[in-house]
Amino acid sequence: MTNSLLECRNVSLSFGNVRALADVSLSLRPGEITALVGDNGAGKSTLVRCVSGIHRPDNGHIVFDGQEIDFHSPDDARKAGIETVHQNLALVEDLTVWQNLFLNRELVRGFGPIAFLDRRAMQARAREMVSTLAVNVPAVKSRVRRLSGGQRQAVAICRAAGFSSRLVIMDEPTAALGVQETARVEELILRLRDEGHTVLLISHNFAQVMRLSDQVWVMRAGRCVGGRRTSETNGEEIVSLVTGAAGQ
Amino acid sequence: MTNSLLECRNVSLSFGNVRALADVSLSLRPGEITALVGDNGAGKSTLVRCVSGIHRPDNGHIVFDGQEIDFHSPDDARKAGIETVHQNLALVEDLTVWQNLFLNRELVRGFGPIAFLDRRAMQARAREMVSTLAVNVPAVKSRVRRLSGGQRQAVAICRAAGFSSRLVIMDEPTAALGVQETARVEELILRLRDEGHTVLLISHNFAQVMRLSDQVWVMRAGRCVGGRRTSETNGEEIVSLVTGAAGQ
Amino acid sequence: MANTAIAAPEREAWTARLKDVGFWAEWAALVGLIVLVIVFQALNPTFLSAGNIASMLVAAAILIILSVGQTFVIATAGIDLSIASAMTLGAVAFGQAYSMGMGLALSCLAAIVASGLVGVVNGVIIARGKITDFIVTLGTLSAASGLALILSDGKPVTIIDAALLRLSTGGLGIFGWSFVIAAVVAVLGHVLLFHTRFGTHVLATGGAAESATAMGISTQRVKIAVYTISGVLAGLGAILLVARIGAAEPAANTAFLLNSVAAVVLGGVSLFGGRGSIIGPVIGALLLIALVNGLTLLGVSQFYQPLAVGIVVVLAALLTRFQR
Amino acid sequence: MANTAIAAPEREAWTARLKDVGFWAEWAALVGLIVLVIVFQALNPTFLSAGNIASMLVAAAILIILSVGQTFVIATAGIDLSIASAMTLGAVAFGQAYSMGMGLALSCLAAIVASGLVGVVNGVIIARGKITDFIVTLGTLSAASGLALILSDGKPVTIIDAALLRLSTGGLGIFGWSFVIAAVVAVLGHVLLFHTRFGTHVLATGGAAESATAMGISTQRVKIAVYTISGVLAGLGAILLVARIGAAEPAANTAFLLNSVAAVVLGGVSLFGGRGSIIGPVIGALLLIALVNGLTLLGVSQFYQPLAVGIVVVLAALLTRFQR
Amino acid sequence: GPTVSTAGAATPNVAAVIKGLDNPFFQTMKQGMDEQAKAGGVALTVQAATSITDTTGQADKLNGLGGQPFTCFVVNPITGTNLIQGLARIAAQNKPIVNIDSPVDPGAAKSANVKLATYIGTDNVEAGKMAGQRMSELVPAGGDVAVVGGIAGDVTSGARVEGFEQGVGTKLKVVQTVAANWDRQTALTAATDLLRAHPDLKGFFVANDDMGLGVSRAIANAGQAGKVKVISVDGIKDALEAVKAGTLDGTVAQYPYAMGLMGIEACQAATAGKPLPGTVKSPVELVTKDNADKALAATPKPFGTYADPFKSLIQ
Ligand SMILES: Nc1ncnc2c1ncn2[C@@H]1O[C@H](COP(=O)(O)OP(=O)(O)OP(=O)(O)O)[C@@H](O)[C@H]1O
Ligand SMILES: Nc1ncnc2c1ncn2[C@@H]1O[C@H](COP(=O)(O)OP(=O)(O)OP(=O)(O)O)[C@@H](O)[C@H]1O
Ligand SMILES: [Mg+2]
Ligand SMILES: [Mg+2]
Repeated sequence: MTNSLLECRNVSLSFGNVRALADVSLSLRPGEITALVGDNGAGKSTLVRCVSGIHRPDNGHIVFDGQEIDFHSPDDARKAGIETVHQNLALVEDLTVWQNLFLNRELVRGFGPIAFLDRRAMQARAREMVSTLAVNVPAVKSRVRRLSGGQRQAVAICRAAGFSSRLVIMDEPTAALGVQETARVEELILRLRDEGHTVLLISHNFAQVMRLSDQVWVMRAGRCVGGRRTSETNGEEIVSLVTGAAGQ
Repeated sequence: MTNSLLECRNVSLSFGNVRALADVSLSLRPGEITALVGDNGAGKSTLVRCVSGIHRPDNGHIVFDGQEIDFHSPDDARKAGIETVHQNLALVEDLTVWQNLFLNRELVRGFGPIAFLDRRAMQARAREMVSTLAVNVPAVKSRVRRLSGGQRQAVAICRAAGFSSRLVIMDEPTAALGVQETARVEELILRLRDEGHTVLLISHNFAQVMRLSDQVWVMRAGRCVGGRRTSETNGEEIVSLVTGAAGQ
Repeated sequence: MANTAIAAPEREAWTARLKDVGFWAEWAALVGLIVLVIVFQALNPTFLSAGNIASMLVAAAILIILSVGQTFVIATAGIDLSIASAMTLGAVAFGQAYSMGMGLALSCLAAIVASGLVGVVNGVIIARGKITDFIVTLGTLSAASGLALILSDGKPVTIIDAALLRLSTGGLGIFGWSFVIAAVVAVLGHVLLFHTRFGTHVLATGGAAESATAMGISTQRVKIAVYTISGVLAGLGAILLVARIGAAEPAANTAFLLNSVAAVVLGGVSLFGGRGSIIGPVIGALLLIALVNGLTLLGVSQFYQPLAVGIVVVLAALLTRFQR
Repeated sequence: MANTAIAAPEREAWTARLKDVGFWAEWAALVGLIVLVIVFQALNPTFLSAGNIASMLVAAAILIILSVGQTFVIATAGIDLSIASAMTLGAVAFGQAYSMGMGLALSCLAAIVASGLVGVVNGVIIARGKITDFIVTLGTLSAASGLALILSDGKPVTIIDAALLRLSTGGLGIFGWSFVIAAVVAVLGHVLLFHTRFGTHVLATGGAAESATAMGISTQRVKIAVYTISGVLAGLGAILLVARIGAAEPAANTAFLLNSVAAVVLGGVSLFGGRGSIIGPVIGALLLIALVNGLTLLGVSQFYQPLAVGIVVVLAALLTRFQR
Repeated sequence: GPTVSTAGAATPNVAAVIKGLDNPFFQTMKQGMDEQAKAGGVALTVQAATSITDTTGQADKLNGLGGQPFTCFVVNPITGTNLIQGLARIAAQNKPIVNIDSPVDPGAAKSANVKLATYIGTDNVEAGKMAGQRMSELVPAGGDVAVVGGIAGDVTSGARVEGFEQGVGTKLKVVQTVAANWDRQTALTAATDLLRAHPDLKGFFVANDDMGLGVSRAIANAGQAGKVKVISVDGIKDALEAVKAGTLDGTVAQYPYAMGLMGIEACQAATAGKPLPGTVKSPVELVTKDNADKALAATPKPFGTYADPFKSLIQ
C-alpha cells in the first residue's frame, strides 16, 4: 500500500462500552472509487466521521496524502481537502440552498477588517454548481425545508462535489433516491473520478458497488474484515464477507 | 376490479399549490403483496398517508373491504385494520421498545372506571412479538433512542405486523437496511402474506419489487400511470413507466 | 453480530448502576439536596430539628403542587408561564366567593374552577391555534393577573376560617396537612404519568408529536389535558396559599413561576419534552426550599442569598449534564 | 417531472405575496402595530402627536436594544433569562464607578464590562458545560441580581450628569438620542445577522447544530458569542436606563425580561431557533410600548391594562400562526 | 413657594401618576384623590406603575400623560429620579407639579430645571423611627429583633428600615434583616425561618402591613403569639383590625388618603393662582391597641387632627 491517498492504520473508537471501531486498517488509492460495505451498525459511518474530523479515534493513525492527520474539527478536514456527504446529509433546513452550499465557506467582500457576505456571487456560483451537476434541484433561494428527500440528497452531494476537494466521501448517497435520481448520482460519482477526485462510497446496494467501485472494503462489527479489487471479486464473495460466512 | 380489499378511486390532494395526488385510482387484492413504485416526490407517501388517516383527500373515494371510508384520524384507520410502517418510522425515541410497540394500543387492567397500564403483559407480549418475527432487536425495555437505524426499522415493522390487521402498508421498509436485515424483512413480508394479510409495499428497489410482489402500480408526478401483474411484466417495463419513457 | 453490543441485559446490576455517571446525573436533585442537608446540618444543628423539617415541608407544599402541574406541561415539550398567575386568580376567586358568604367548599370550588379555566384557555389556544406555548402562556400570565386585579379591585380579602387554619397548621406528626396534600398530588401525578394510557400519550406527544399523531393519538387533546391539569393544580395551590397566609390577595407570585420551572429542570426533566419524572421535580422543589431555609438559618445576608441560589442552580444543572 | 411543482419562480410577484396569508403572518407584529395605531388614534388624537411619538420612541429604546440581543440568542435556539439582571448589574456597576469619581466614559465601560461578563459566563457554561440555556440563564438571573445587590449594598446611587441628561432628553427632532442609539444597534444587528459569515453561522447553529458542526462551524464559539452580544447590549441598555431614571438601582427589572422575549416572538422569530429577523423584534417592541402608552392615554384603568396586554399578545401570536 | 399661573383655567384638569395599584396603600391614595376631585369638581386621571418596582414603566406613563392638555400634575415617583425626564417636559410647559409621598431628588430636579409647586408627604425614615421607638418600649432592653424588608434594594423599604434602626438605637439588637419581596407568603416563610434561627427573638419590624400580617401569622403558627412583637408600617384597614385584635402590636399609619386628598387640593389652589407652601407634612400616627378603635372608625382618614394649609387657599 505505497501509493495511497488515505490510509487508516489500526483505528479504534469506543462510545462508552460500545466498541464502534476495532483496529480498522484500510487504504484508498488516489483517483479511484473505493467502496465500503457492511451490515447496519458495522461502524462505517463512524469511520467516516473519524476521517472527516467529527470524532477523534481513541487509537491508531490516519494518514492523508502522506501526512499523518489529527483533525480537531470538521473544518480542519475540509481545509485539508476532504469533503463528506453525511448519511444524515448535514443540511440546515431553515437556510436556503445557496446558504447550505456555502456553509462555513461563505464568500465575502472585505471593507478593511470587516467582511460582508457576497450574496450575489454565492447565488450565482450556487446556480452554476447546481446546473453543472445537472441534478434537478429547485431555485437556489428556496429554503431546504421545502425540498423533497431526493432533492436534499442532491444538494448535499453538490456541496461536497462543488469544491475542489481531493477526497469526496459519500455515506449512502442514494439510499432515499428513486431510479432516475440514483442514476444521476452514479453518473456524478463517475464524473468526479474522471475529473481526478478520489471517492469513498458507502452503500448497501451491492449491484451499485460492483458497478462503480475499483476497490471494496468490508466491515463487520467494528472490524475491517477484508478488501478486494472489484474486478477480482463478485457479489457473492462480498456478501459472504459481510455476513461472516466466509472464513477470514 | 370486483374482488379488492382496498380501492382508491380518483383520489386527489393538494398542498397549497403543490398537486401531490391527481386522480389516483388503484386497487389491492386481498392476500396479495402489491407494490407501489415511482420517483422521489411522485406522491407515494402522500397516498399512504391518505389511506392511513393522516391526510384526508380533497376529492375521490377510498373503499376498504367493500365500505367507503372517511377516516378522521390515524386511530380510525388502525381500528379498521390498517397498519402502516411510515417512511419516517413514527417511533418515539424517548420511549422504550415495548411502549412504542403498544403506542395507543396499550393493554390495561381496570379497577372500576380507572384503568392502569399492564406493563408486565405488554412487556411479555412485546418480547414474543419481537422473537416471533425473529428480527434481531435488543431488549424490549431499552429506549428506541439507543437503537441503530436498522433496529428501529425492525421495531416499526414489528408494530405494524404484530396486530391482527387486514392490511399492512410499508413505506420503503428496507431503505436503510443492510443485506442481512433486508433479507429478514423480505421473509417477514412473505410470511405476512402467507398468514393471510394483505401487504402494500413501497420500494425504490425494483429487484425487490419483482421478487416479492404480485401486482405493481406505478406513480409519476402525482398520477397513477399504470398497473401490471408482476408475473406479466419485467423490470424494464416498470422503469419505462416510472420515467415516462413508455407511452401511456 | 454488530448489534449485540447494544443488546444489554435487561436489568443492570445495582452495583454497576452506582458506578455509572448517568445514574448520578438522573438523581442530580437528590444528590444536591443531600449535599445541602449535610452542609447546613454541619453548620447549624437546628436545620434537621423536627420543627424545622416540618416548616420546610409545609413551605414546600405549594411549590411541589405547582411543579407537578408544570411537569405534565413540560413533558409535552410545553411550558406554563401562567401557572403562578392562575394561582393568583384562583386565590382571588376564593376570596370573592368566601366574602360573598358562599362557604368553604364552594369557595374552594371557585378557586379550582377559576385557575382551571386559565389552563383550559391555554390548552385550547395552544392546541387549536397551533401557537407556541411560550407566547400563549405569557399572554395568559398577563391576562390572568389583570383579571385577578379586576375581580378583587386590587384589595386583599382577609379570610378567617377555622377549617383553613387547621389545614395550614395541623398535620400528621411532622407532616403538615398541606404537605400531606402535596404528597398525595405527587403520588397521583406519578401514577397518572407512568401507569395510565394518558401518561404514555403525554410522553409520546412531547417526544415526537408527529409520530404520536401517526399512531392515532390526539396530541391536541393531550395538550388541552395537561394545561388543564396544570391549571387545576394551580387552583389547589391557591387554596393552600389562602390557608397559609389567611388572605386572598391579587399579588403577582412571580417567584412561584420561576421556582416551579427550576424545580422541574433540576428534577432532571428535559425542557424538550418526552421525558418525565414526578419524584425528580418534587426533590427539586425541596432543594430550592431547603436552600433558602438554610441560608436564612445561617444568617446569610439577604444580598448574598440570590447569588447563592444562582450558583446552586447552575451546579445542580451541571450534574444533570451527564444524563443519558 | 414530479419535482417541478416545487421549483417556484425565484421572485414571487408582490401582488401575489399580498394575497398570501403567510406573508401577513411574517409581518404579524407590523399588522398588529398598525391596527393599534389606527384604533388609538381614532379614540384619542394626541396619540399620534409629535410629542407622544417622541416619548414612545424613547420609551422603546431600551427594550429594542435588549430585544436585539435576545434575538441573537433565540436564533441559536437558546434563551437569555438573565438579560434584565445583567442590565441591573451593569447599571449598578455604572453607579459604583461613577460615585467613585471615575467619570462618564469609564463608568459606561464598567457597565458594559459587567453586563458583558454575565453574557460570557452564560455562554461559556452553556457551550462548555453543555447544559440547557434555560436553566443556566435562570441561575445567572439570580446570581447577577445578587451581585448587583452586594455591589450596591442594596442602595440606589443618584446620578446627576449633564451629558446623561442630554442623552435622555435631547435628540434629533422627534427621535430622542436613546432611540437613535437603539436604531443604530438594530441596523448593526441586522447587518451582523444577515450580511456576515458570523450571522449565517448563528442561524445554522440554531437550525441544526449537528449539521453546522459537521460543516466545521464551532457551535460552542457561536454560543459564547451570542450570549456575549446579549450581555454587552444589556450593558448598553443599562447606560440608557441610568440616563433615563437618573439613578443606578439594584432593582429587578423583570418586566424587561418578559417583554424582550415577547417582542422577539411577536416579531416572528421562532423559539426553536434557526430563523431570525431584527426588524420583526424591533416592531414587536414598539407594539408593546405603543399598547401601554395608548391604554394610558385612553385612561384605561390600571387593572384592565394587564388583561389588555395579554389579549393583544395572544392575538398577535395568532397571526404568526400562519407563518411558513 | 413658587406661584404658577395658568391662563384662566376655571376647572383644573389633573393628571396623577402614582406607584403600583396592586398595593392597598396606593389604592387608598387614589381614593383620597378621587373623593377630593369629586367634591371640588376637578377632572382627574390617575395612572399607576405596573408594580412598585416598575421605574421605567412609571416614567413611560408620565410621558404619555405629559403631552396632553392637563393643567396640573400630581406625582408620586418610585425613585427620586425616575420621573425627571417627563417632569422636565412638563416644567417647560410651565404647568404646576405637585409631588406627594416619595420626594423628587432636589439635585436632579435642579439640574433638569424642574420646579415643584409643593411637596406633600411623610418621611419614610421618620415612620421607621417611630416604629423603632415603640419597639424599644415593648421589648426589654438588649432584646433581639429581626427586620423583614421589601424587595432587597428597594428604596422605600430601605428608608423605613434605616429609620427603625435609628429608632431602636443601641437599646435593642437587630440580629438579621431579610428581604420578603413585599409578599405576605414570603414574609411568612422567612419569619418562620427566623424564629427557628433565633429562638430568643423578641420582635419583628416589617416594612409594610401586608408582610406584617404574614409575620404575625408565622408567630401564631409557632405558638409565640404575644411573646414576639410585630410592628409594621402603612396603616391599611386589615392591619388596623389586626392591631385591634392584638395579633399586630402596632402600625405606623401614613395616611395615603390625606396625601392624595391634599395633592388634589394643591392642584386646585395652584390652578387658582394661589401661592403654595413649599413643603407640607402629611400626618403620621402610631396606631396601637389603645387607639386602634379610633383609627378604625376614621380610616382611611386620620383619627387625629392635622394641618391642611390648602383648605383655606381653595375656599
Ligand atoms: N454517538 C454515538 N454514541 C454511541 N454509540 C454510537 C454513536 N454512533 C454510533 N454508535 C454505535 O456505533 C456502532 C456503529 O455505528 P455506525 O453508525 O458507524 O454504523 P454504520 O455501519 O454506519 O451502520 P448503518 O449502515 O446502519 O448506517 C453502532 O452500534 C452504533 O449504535
Ligand atoms: N405536508 C406537505 N406539505 C407540502 N408539500 C408536501 C407535503 N407532503 C408532501 N408534499 C409534496 O408532495 C409531493 C409528493 O410527496 P411524497 O412524499 O408523497 O413523495 P414520495 O413519492 O413518497 O417520494 P419519496 O420516494 O421521496 O419518498 C412532493 O412534491 C412533496 O414535496
Ligand atoms: Mg451509517
Ligand atoms: Mg415517500
